[in-house]
Amino acid sequence: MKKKEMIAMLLAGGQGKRLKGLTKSLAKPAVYFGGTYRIIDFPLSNCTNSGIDTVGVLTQYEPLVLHSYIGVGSDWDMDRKSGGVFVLPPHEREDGSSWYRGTADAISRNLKFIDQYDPEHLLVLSGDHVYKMDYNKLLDYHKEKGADCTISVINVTLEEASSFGMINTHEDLKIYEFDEKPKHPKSTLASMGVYIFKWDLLRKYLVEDIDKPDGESDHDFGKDIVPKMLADGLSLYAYPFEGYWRDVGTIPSLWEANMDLLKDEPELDLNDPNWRIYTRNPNEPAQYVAPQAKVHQCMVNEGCTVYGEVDRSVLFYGVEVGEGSVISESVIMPEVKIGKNVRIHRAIVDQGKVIPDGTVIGADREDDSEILLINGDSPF
Amino acid sequence: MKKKEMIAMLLAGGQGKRLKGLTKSLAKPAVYFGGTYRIIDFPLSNCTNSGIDTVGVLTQYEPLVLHSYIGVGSDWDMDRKSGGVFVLPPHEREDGSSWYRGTADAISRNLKFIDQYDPEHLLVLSGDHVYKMDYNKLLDYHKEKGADCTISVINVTLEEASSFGMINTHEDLKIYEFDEKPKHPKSTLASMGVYIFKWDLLRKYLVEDIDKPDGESDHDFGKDIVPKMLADGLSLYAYPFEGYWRDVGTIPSLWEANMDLLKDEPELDLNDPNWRIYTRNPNEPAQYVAPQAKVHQCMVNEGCTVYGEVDRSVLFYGVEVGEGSVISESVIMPEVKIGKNVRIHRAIVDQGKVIPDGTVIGADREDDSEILLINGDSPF
Amino acid sequence: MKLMGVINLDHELDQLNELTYFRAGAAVPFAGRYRLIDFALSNMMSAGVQDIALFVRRKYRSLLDHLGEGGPWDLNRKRGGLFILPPDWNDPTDISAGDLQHMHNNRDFFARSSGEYVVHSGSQHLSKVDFCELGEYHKAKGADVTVVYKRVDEFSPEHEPCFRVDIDEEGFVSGIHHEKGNHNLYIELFIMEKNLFLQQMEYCIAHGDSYFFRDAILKNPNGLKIAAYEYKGYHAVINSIESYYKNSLELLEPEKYKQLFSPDMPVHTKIKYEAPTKYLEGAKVSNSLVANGCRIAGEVEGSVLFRGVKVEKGAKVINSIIMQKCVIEAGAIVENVILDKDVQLTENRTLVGDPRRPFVIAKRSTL
Amino acid sequence: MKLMGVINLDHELDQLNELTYFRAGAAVPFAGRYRLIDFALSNMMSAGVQDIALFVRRKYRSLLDHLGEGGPWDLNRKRGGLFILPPDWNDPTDISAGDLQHMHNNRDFFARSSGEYVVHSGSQHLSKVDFCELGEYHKAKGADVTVVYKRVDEFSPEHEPCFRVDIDEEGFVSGIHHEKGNHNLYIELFIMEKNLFLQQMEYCIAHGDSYFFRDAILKNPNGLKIAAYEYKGYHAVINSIESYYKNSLELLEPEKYKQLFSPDMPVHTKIKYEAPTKYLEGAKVSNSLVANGCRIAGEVEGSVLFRGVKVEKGAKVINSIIMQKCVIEAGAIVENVILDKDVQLTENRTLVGDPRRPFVIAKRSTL
Repeated sequence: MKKKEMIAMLLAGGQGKRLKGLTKSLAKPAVYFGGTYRIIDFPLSNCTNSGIDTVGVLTQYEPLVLHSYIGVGSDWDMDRKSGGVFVLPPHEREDGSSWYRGTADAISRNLKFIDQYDPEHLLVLSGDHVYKMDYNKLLDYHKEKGADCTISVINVTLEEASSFGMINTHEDLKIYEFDEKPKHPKSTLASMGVYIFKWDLLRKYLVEDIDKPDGESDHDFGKDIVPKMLADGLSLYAYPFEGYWRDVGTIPSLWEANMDLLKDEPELDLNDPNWRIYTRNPNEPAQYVAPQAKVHQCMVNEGCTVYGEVDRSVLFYGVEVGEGSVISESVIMPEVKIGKNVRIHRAIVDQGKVIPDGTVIGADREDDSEILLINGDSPF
Repeated sequence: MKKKEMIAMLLAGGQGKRLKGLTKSLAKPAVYFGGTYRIIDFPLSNCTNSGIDTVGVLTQYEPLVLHSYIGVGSDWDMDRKSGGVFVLPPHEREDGSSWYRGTADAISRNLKFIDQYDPEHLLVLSGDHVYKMDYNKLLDYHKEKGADCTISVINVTLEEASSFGMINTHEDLKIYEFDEKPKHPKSTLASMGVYIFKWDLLRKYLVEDIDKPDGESDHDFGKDIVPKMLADGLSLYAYPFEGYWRDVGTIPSLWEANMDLLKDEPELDLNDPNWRIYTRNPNEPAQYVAPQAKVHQCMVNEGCTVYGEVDRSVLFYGVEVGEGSVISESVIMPEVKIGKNVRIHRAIVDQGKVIPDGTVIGADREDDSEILLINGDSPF
Repeated sequence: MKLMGVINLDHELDQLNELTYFRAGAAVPFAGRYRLIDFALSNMMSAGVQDIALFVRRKYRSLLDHLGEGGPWDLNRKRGGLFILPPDWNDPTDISAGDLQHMHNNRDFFARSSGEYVVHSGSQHLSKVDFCELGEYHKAKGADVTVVYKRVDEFSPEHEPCFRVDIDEEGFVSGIHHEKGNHNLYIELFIMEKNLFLQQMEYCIAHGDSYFFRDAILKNPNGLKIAAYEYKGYHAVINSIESYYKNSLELLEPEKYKQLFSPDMPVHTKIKYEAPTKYLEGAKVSNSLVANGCRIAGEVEGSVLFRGVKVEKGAKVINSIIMQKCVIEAGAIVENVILDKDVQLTENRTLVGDPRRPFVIAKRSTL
Repeated sequence: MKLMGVINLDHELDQLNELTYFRAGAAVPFAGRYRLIDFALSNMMSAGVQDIALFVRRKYRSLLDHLGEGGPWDLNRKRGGLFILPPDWNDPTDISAGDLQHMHNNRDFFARSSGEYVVHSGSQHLSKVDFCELGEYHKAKGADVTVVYKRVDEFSPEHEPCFRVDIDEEGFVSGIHHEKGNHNLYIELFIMEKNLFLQQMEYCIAHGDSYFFRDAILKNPNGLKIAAYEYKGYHAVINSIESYYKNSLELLEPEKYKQLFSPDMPVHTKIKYEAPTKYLEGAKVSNSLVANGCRIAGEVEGSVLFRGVKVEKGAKVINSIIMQKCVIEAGAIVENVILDKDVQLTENRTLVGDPRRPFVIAKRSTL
């Protein structure tokens, strides 16, 4: 196997409990976004657009959807001769050990996989954020700084800071402290969950960490590995990322990130020919908009047929909107069939739901600040 | 997903302890055979040649090699739009349960996978035999008999019978008993580990079996599911297979099956254009046979360079045989480099070994009945 | 019943004016995201046909690019699959001509295929014929050849060049001709046993013939038993700009759209990765088919927009067909127009064609 | 440094007699399992070239079949990859000629590629030039164009038609010509910046030229700074049956074989699924290259056997090149012979050519 400068490991294990019903039988990275994508399309497309052709996808919980979704990676152009994309669930080892215990453990348990490629640097990604990023620029920065580890960071407000892993740095962006969800944040630089490590160095820390009993280590990058590196005086740098980046791990944030796309010039441009977001194509015919239909400020995918009115909403493929129905500020997932004279306002309707004629969802509320989730548990 | 008449589940979990050193870090189905193949190439090629385009490969132990070997299945022409080949290691479920406990458990734990295709029949295969078989003929027989389950059987001698699962049938081949490794065999029909079940029926038995505590069931087809079906009076038939079939689960049997290929007209024809055995191509240049070399009754793969003498042996790709060396009745795995004036007789040399000049392996023995295994643990 | 397929473009004329200057008719974009050939290929895919020969002669470069190894139709196979077959030049021993030349040059293809029956199709007749059903009918009839026809109640101009079929009481063909009054249109689709096909092919070549359908089936020198299979589903003939325009816009009738795109026989095409279409503030779209990647801020009515079309603020697109990546700039108006790929209509320009003779603008023009 | 590639077969003559009756020279089988084009493609693959245009004009059907979408060379990509480009017929606005026509018709290809430098190659010169190193050299020299040459000590007849390069003290080219005494052979490989390439192309077209290399580089009307890069590795020119035969058999020298198949620059080709070769009782093989799928019961000496060749008992193959699926029946003898694919030599036949004028048998013959 040829030596690679950098390969990526994508942490796609999370069940995303905060996304409630949407992740019942989906890993969080398989959740839909933006009319046609799944969240994991973003880091995968970023990899392929950055020229990274080897990605290990670490998955744990119900990997079937993710596994058959990614397949051999041909949609992301990763069905390469050397390299490719590999779904790596935990597997039985001679010592009989079991599940991934934490983010770092997931990597440690796949040392053999990584060693095959003998990379100089390891890119660690999390599979649950929506953003476009050139990881090559991050690598250039990492090499320029001569860093042992570089963490990509984004500016957040002080209020938001307490829900992120915060990075405290000197003026030259050298990191002196990693502050997990601080009550009193000292900076506004939040970790994006995107790391580059010198692989030989990280390898040593992982091997050391893996044997620690669970009480002593959470086997986690943010809680264990990075703090230990800082304590040992290694050279860690923050890389300030500019651009759109969202954690879409809750229903409101998922909704909001979808709404962001409806602006005339959204921050996240999904149609840049130089930075395509690849996804599995549902192969639906062109969308049909009927004579009496009205569609404003929407994103509508192929395979939709619209007879009613749709306003400030995102329709995934195969959605039907019947005559007289009015959909507003909503996200309608794939293959949802909406009958006639339905009214839906500020809701996310999960894949495949059938909404009977005349149903009213969230449209007559006085306070419409809550985003409703309509899924298999909903009473129709 | 379109309904399929039949899909296959391939049990590729075994560590193959009887193959000693060859399976140190390989699942048994990944063991090499026949100069270029791995054992799993046979059931996979049988599937593709029988028009079965959906195969789940159930793997447990060190799946990495198998996983990256199979990839998306394009070498077996299984990178299809609907269907394909899927490596299915055990994964975490909401109830936190862990490894596959037996052959039946491995299937039970992938009900969702199978249900996606809603098959009428399920073909269950084991990944450790070498044979060419048209599973369609088996299916035709199964349907003709109106069987609930059909088990493919092969005639063995009475002496061999005690090491197989033996099938006792009435004259019309209806099975009345499954006899696991009997001391006093009543028939000579051995199960080949190839089953077709009516899926809706098998599904019920699996669901019932999965909840039994481990003391009550081994969650195994031969020990639990099939006997229970027989006890319930279901209609099970034996399908008599004619042709070459070998369990290559021990060093002597692996060696012998390789030697079988060296006959002028071997029972197992690997060059039938209507029944290709597909495998991953190592992409080596044509083999080079030097002026002073001698090659008799051998199978030699591309990428080999032969300066010495090779007799009744199988050389995998990339093997070098130095000047003055004599190899006889041996199996030389990929990329083995044999120096000058080496003598090897009746041995299997594992992948990548380097044999120094002048080494003598098994050539001066008085009793050469034992097949030697030369692997990483060997003293050179 | 194992089928193999032939899609024969050899004799198809490039009659779509500007749209076929640079490409074969089979490569003309249709219905927002397809090319005409996708329909014949997808029908074959639905019937499980695994070996398909595509006979091409001229202007097939865009077909090569579109089809590749046939992955989108699941035809990129180790054995068999899609074979794009231009003529095999320079064979001094070849005395065949016309489409028989293709057949002759590719006897190997027929011999190697495990298909027992040959389904032979063109690309100009769009249909959703179920080839498995057709094969069963052919077998049940005990016919040598079965040709497929569509009974049309009302004639359109594009039906004129079509062959008509006379059918006897037992459902066999008693004549094939161009008599205009006959309502049974031959839709350029037949099936026959492979061995008989090869035998007839050799016969035709030996007799100096050049077109298989005309010389072996229509003239029927060997007295073949020809059955007629009536097809009742979606049908369109695309053999002129007018028929292209008309049939494109007829897809705006939900009935026709559903017939052509019934989910049990999906139509596959080359995959692109466009984002869903954006409807901006001010967009007014009605009675239209829209592919992905468009950005609409103006008005669109009674039209078909292909991938990546931009309709800027105040622009109007009426009863028009706008192909990939066209830009209709602010204030521009098009009506009864077909714009080929990459056409840019600059600000405030107006283009109005006649609904019966739509205006066609060649690709990559800026107006 | 991002490279894009052009493999230009436009001006390559089909000089291999029977071997090129039906195929372009680039599609001729070589070294037991490859075709000549594999070497140029694999070199590009080793250098990470992701966009490659293949300009073809005649007899490219077997190339289409062999190359497909370029999977074996990892060129079946979503963006870029391998483009097989026959001339774009019927463009009325096209005034270009010769290979400039290809370049002109495919300006889009050049524009879209993210490559900054163009590596331009043919298929007749086999080499293992490291294009990354070549690119670095080109940059370091500050040249407009860098041409690659091989210094040959001893001339062979196949060197005669090659261009020669005069080089000044600083390593720049002072002349390109056909003077026979010059030992610096131009191996039909050059590199230049994409933008300069396009600019020179436009210049040539505007001046009515037809061959880029001749008109832009050899004649050098614009005074380009042309550097010369000396290549020292494996080199062969295949431009005649004699050179094909000679260079094939020279691969039996282990030194040459190792040079051509060095593992750090592997040669890729279309994958077949043949079993390993069987040596039966009585087989006597020496000093030969043998591909997979063969079955040898007779004698083979100083020869190259392609895939699936059968040499029956008592048959002898001496100093010959036997292509795919040939059968040498019992007792037959061939010496100094090239058999194209699928030739069957019946029992006890003898064919002996002259080592300097080997006998060539066209494919699918039975003798």
